[in-house]
Amino acid sequence: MIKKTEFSILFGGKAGDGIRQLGTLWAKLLSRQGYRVFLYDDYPSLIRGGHNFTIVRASSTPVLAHNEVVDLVAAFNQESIERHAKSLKPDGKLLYDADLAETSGIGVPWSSIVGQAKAGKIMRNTAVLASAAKLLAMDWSHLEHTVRSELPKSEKNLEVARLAWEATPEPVFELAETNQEPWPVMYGNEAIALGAVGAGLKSYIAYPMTPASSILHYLAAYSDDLGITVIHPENEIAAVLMAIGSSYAGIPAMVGTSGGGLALMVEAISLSAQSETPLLLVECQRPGPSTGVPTYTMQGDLNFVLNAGHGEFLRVVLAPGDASEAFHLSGLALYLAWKYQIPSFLLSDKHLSESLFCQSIDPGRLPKIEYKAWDAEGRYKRYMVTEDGVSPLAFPGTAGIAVKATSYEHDEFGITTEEPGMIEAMQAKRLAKRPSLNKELDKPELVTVGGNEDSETALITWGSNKGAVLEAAEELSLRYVQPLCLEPFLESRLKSLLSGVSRVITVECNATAPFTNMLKAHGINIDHTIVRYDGRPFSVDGLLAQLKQEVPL
Amino acid sequence: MIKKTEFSILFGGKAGDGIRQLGTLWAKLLSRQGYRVFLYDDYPSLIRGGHNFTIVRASSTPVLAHNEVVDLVAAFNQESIERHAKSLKPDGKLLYDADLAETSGIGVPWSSIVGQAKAGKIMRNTAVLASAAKLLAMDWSHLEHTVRSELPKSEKNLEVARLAWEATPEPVFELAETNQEPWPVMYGNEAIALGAVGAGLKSYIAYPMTPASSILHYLAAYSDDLGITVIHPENEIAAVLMAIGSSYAGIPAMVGTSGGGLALMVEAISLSAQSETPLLLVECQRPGPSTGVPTYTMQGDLNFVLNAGHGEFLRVVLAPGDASEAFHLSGLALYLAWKYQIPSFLLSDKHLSESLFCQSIDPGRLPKIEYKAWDAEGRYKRYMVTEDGVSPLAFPGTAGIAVKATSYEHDEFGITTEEPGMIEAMQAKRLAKRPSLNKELDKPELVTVGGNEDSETALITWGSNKGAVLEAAEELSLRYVQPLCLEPFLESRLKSLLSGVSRVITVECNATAPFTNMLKAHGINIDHTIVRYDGRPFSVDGLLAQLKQEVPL
Amino acid sequence: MKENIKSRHQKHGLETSAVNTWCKGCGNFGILTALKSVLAKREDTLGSLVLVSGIGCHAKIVDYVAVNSFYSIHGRVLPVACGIKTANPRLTIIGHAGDGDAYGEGISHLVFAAKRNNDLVFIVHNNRVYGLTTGQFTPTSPKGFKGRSTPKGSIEEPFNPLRLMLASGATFVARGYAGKHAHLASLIEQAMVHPGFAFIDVLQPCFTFYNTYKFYNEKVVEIRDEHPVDDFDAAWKLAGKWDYGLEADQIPIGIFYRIRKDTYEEELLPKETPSLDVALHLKRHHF
Amino acid sequence: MKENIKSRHQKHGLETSAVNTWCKGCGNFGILTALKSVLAKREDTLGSLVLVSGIGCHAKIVDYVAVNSFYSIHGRVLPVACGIKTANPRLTIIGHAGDGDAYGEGISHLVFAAKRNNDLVFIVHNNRVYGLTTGQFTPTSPKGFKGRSTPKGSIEEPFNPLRLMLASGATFVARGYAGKHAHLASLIEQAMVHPGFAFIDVLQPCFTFYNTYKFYNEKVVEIRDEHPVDDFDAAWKLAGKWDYGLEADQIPIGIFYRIRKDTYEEELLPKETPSLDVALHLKRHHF
Ligand SMILES: Cc1ncc(C[n+]2csc(CCOP(=O)(O)OP(=O)(O)O)c2C)c(N)n1
Ligand SMILES: Cc1ncc(C[n+]2csc(CCOP(=O)(O)OP(=O)(O)O)c2C)c(N)n1
Ligand code: SF4
Ligand code: SF4
Ligand SMILES: [Mg+2]
Ligand SMILES: [Mg+2]
Repeated sequence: MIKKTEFSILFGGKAGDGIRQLGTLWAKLLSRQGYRVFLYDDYPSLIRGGHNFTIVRASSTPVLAHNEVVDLVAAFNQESIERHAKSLKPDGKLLYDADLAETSGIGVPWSSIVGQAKAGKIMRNTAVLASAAKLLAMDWSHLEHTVRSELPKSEKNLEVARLAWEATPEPVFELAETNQEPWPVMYGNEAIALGAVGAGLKSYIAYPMTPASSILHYLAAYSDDLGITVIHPENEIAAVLMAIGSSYAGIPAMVGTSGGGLALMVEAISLSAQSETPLLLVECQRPGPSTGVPTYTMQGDLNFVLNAGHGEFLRVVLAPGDASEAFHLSGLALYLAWKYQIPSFLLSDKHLSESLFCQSIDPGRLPKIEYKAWDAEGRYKRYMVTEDGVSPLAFPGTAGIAVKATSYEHDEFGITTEEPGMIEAMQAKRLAKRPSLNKELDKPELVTVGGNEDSETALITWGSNKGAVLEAAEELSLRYVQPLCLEPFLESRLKSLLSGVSRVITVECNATAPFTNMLKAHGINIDHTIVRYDGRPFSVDGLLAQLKQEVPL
Repeated sequence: MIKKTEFSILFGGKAGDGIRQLGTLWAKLLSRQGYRVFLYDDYPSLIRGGHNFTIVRASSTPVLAHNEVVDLVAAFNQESIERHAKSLKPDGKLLYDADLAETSGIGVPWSSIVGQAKAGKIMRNTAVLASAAKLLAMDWSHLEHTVRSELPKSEKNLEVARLAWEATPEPVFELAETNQEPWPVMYGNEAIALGAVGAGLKSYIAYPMTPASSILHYLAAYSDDLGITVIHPENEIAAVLMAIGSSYAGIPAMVGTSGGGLALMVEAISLSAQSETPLLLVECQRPGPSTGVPTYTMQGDLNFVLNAGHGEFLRVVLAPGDASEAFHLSGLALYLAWKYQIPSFLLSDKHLSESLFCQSIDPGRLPKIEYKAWDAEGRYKRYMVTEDGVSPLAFPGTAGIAVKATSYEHDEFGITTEEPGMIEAMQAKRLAKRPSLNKELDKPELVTVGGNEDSETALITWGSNKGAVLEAAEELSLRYVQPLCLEPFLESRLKSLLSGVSRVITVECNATAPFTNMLKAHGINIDHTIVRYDGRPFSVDGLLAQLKQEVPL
Repeated sequence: MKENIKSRHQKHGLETSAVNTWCKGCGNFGILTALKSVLAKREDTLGSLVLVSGIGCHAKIVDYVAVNSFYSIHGRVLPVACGIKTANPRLTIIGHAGDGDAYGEGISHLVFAAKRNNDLVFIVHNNRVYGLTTGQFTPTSPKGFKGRSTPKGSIEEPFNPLRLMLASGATFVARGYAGKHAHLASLIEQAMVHPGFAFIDVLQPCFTFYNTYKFYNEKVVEIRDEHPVDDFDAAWKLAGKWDYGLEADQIPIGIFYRIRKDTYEEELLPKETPSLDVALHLKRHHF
Repeated sequence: MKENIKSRHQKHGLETSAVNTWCKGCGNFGILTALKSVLAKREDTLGSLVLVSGIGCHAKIVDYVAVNSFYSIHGRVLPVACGIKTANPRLTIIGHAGDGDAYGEGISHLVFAAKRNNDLVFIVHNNRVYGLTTGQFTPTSPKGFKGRSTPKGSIEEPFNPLRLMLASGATFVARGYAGKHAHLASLIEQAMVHPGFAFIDVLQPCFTFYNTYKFYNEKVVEIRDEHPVDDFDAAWKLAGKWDYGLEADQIPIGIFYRIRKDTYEEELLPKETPSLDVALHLKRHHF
């Protein structure tokens, strides 16, 4: 048996085979044994057929990215064999459905097994899970526990698992024990949803759009548990304006979408700014322009999100790189929206939103919504001019006052103005929030650092590239820097984190490197830029190869 | 009599009094005598009542901006006297309706005159025009000619004019003769409309929005003459998508709106980019965020326009500073949209769009739409990969081929792709247009220069500030630089135009100086920045005062 | 800066400091009068009333009434209103929209507010013209309307908003006339007590760009008590009496249709007390 | 890169290289079959045919037919189609939209295309679910529909798109069924010759997320020849036979309504030869 403390598996099949669910089960199976896991899911934009694959990497140490070369390929069909057998390590194994293909490797007749058990075709998943578990010398009890806890019809599933277990040859690999406490597993979008809820979110309003839809599905599924109102309205314009209405009424709301949906919300972003109504917008990027490649990944919307909305106003743009960051930044983004009464963005992408992470997460560290509340003294002025630009909030339903919000330029009461002095004063008031906002965000925890902090070469990146780039930095003993807040831009903090660095390499998952240009615009010298824009995310091994080829290290 | 070669008049009254039309008449009256004129119109967002005023500055030399201090105030009511009498030059005069107010100055009983002539109340305009003309010692024949050619019911109007003429005291001022050929007068939006038409525009599709609506009204009024289809559809989203449909069918289309309307078009901008459908968008800025101050001016949408749309793609953003530039750049923007099959923007604002200019304009110099046409050889590939990134165009209706446009990432034929290699190739193809586009725009005529070209201090500005800033530069003997193309950014050209400059002052009509930040991001050092964000444009005298106060010159 | 919204406990409790900038003779004055007369009777509960408006002449109404309001953006009265209402169902919401607003830019939201039966009052100031942008045709302008975007006359037939509402599932469909405040006030009152989406199309002459007073004064008739307001077919038929064209036999005003159906907010069921503890949720579902 | 749209002059003239990625059993196949059978008869004029689609499973149809097409964005089939048609009225346009597309995101354009009577064919692949985004409820899903955004069942009643179209002024209103290609093909043919906006709601089972074959097979009945297609009231009544709920007595398919009215493109009157000379225009109006 080949001993492993790290193990990558690739499940390949058709849409409809349940590849992602299988990967999730596998990830849970391993994480429950104290393994740290990461799941990458690759699927085209169709419902049945085509070709899907899911890579689950498990390790006794934390992992936040996948490798393209794996230890085990579990192939549901001939196409998967053809596509992925070549991605095996030298000691890797190919596991396949012996009823549907013939090749060298380990064939198990999953289709017949399912037939024999009179189980639904989808239960091939369970058979594959069992075969893979057996090959890894896992205890049956682990498998049984996971099947029972995660699957409906668990008796039938266990029957299938047992048959597959028996039909699978003896173990080839052996996973070392970890003796570690399990960490929770969650998809990026689940982390986004939960972080916001933990910070005080009460309403989620969204129109479906890949890769943001799973926030909607997740919150709809748990709306009662979590005390969230979930609304799927006629379109994105309605969604964002309902959210603004909700915030005005004092109920914190969030919207989530991808680039094309956010495009429809742009007018409302500007309304949120002028009316000073808190608003949290989640944008999960995918390759554009336009419809682009809906189920793949790209970081092509940075400049769009930084500048969406007519007129001049403050905003916050936070960009997490893994589930733990997504959880905390989602909460922080909501918190900032309310504290400063501004639009706030959480920028994700398919790779972060639809990958599964296994990280230790402490909800106790989440910020909780707070705002400057009206002191109920005197007349209420919704837009009272204050030193820090933040006006006290009150909500409709309060007796004796009129809370007047507006999209027009206005006086302190919210009555329309066209007077030059008032126009200037109100614009200045809103922009006066900048110093405190900047200060609030200039914190060490808003830049993730790692790798070799003494290295004179730094890898800088943002968002979902984190996993691959951080690991590459560790591997190559380079300094790793990743700002979590992209607006306001943390210029001085970044510069000081780069002190002593003589060579800067940026990594972005897009074609024109907008983040790199932002660094340059702030006077940070960039020596090399690695980009990828074929719709696929960086993997650790892929990035290392690219670095080797493109950068003289 | 006070002799003048330059003369500013301010007409003040209520909305509904026809102040702007009066200003336009006055401007025509003077321009026909070889004077160069500039008209600034200040009005609130209401239909009747409130307070409007229009300043018309006329000079024997070209003028592109107004002064706030004027030679003559013509007041329709008491409020106008109170507001504007203080803006008179020491030798200035106040002319007012003696029936409605009493003050020192020249009162003429316009209301009674109109009553006496049994004319509509709106004809007070004509009376005021006549009084002002008489005070300037104009020939009656000039007045008569303009009344006859410009006004309906000209006999009645002439009767009113004659009565007012007689009731007005003897001339106070005398305008020198110019012996110059008249130049055409036109509003900024008219110039935008005509420039596009001259370059080959065939269709204008827009939803009304101040200050862009006058493009719609103008083109609708002259649609038959100019051979333009004008459509006012259900909303901005429909407008821009109809325009894209039109361009796809081979009929060049333009849309026009303000920031809030453009916000609704953002998704379609990205569609134009992905589908490579030529599209010209005119954005006339007004103070934001959101509804803001609809009838006033601001340059607050620069970053929005530069970055509107999800995904990464090329665009052109041209920003004219006067009617002549608007005319030519509108044509150029349309030309570039078609030559490169990209979205192209003309960025205006209320001050440019709704001010009247008098400039020499040569339609012969307009570019005319051209595009790389399909050579009808072999199969048609809508997205053929070419060296310069531009694929040959063909239109539906061509026998034997299928022109397949799409919002998805696609292969050369326009069939959806999810293959990594193709995704990368197509994104690269679209971005491959950049070098030729950059080269095409790197032309001397795309940066307006002026003032004292040897000065070591430069004033840099953009858009509608041109008139005031250029004149200030001349006045102060400073160098004047104004890029007409903001995307692509003309970095090296601007740098070379600034060589020998030791001090750079930027001027912007907004709060956060995005243009200045753009210059800085490209490594241009800025010493002082003048901003104005009370909704009012820069005037020459106002700017000079502000410069004096804020910049140690 | 001067303090310029009077709190409601003062005399003239509904006045604000805003200067009214509607044209003399504008039909909006009639709507404002009707609204104020309704609100004046409810002084005690005004704290839980919210007006929501779009952008246009009509929308200025929120500046003229000293109660909670959200002066939103063109065409978006309804989603803002729905957001407020679902967030706090104890609030009473009255939306004010223009015809450009409600029937042009915002038509999608109108169809869906009716479909969902959101518990709101929605008053369309239907002057059949874009007032604030100086006179273009709207979805309810008659064919041939010469506006600034259609100088040769519009080439589109208007649609009938009442029929559109009936086809969309509205549970309260009414028409008022700005020239009849008392009648309009009574419609508004009935709309406010209607549980669900209460739609009132108000014929509002635009004195400046489309002066329809004479036409309406001649043609408008109040719907008689005999009209069975819960009969869909009768409502449909009555709504067809006038098609928003230049000609009319009679223009009925009053309540065309009213039925009781669960509101969206009622259906959005009260939540059980949430666990809300994210830590617990994590433990339950993510290990 | 391989050349992968066959030109139409080859055998299998309508095929493209695109791999069909609809689920086995998807109702879209029926619509594709019907469409192709209609196009096959018009090979000579295919150069002037344009298909326009939105985004969703339905929209993939344009990848599967080797004719001009604009694969647009979600909800925007109609404005793109209107833009093409007004630009070049000699083209024949068929729009393909999903129900999410046409009745949700794009409802505003649908109402206005009907109102304006734009000369287009518009086919809604109405599977009463968002297919491509994996199964959420749509405006025509029955109340109680358990989709991924409504796991406890949707709380909204569907609207009836046929009635909405009738109320919007549509001049051709039909319903087809993906399970009856020949009938559907005949509807498409009649829609193509109809001058004006020709709307066809096609009942399209979604095999994966909302398998309605059995229900439709039992309930669908062809409208009889006696039905007076030019009678608005009769059409309205017939359209009310089924309200898109879970129950149905009968579901009529066929042409509900058809009348001749000037199309938008006809009204947009042919232009006189323009002067077009901007210099001349300047001289005339700007001095
Ligand atoms: C998105 C957007 N588009 C256009 C406008 C410009 N606009 C302001 S008011 C208005 C029309 C208002 O017409 P209507 O809703 O009928 O109101 P009325 O002025 O007639 O009361 C328009 C088009 C805008 N503010 N926002
Ligand atoms: C603006 C925008 N919002 C959301 C989406 C995501 N999206 C793609 S297809 C689709 C639903 C499609 O449903 P339907 O129109 O019924 O088509 P079907 O897949 O059922 O054929 C949605 C919401 C999108 N592409 N664009
Ligand atoms: S333009 Fe018409 S709607 Fe607007 S205020 Fe004047 S009269 Fe009223
Ligand atoms: S999901 Fe439904 S609509 Fe989409 S292809 Fe599959 S069966 Fe057809
Ligand atoms: Mg109106
Ligand atoms: Mg559907």
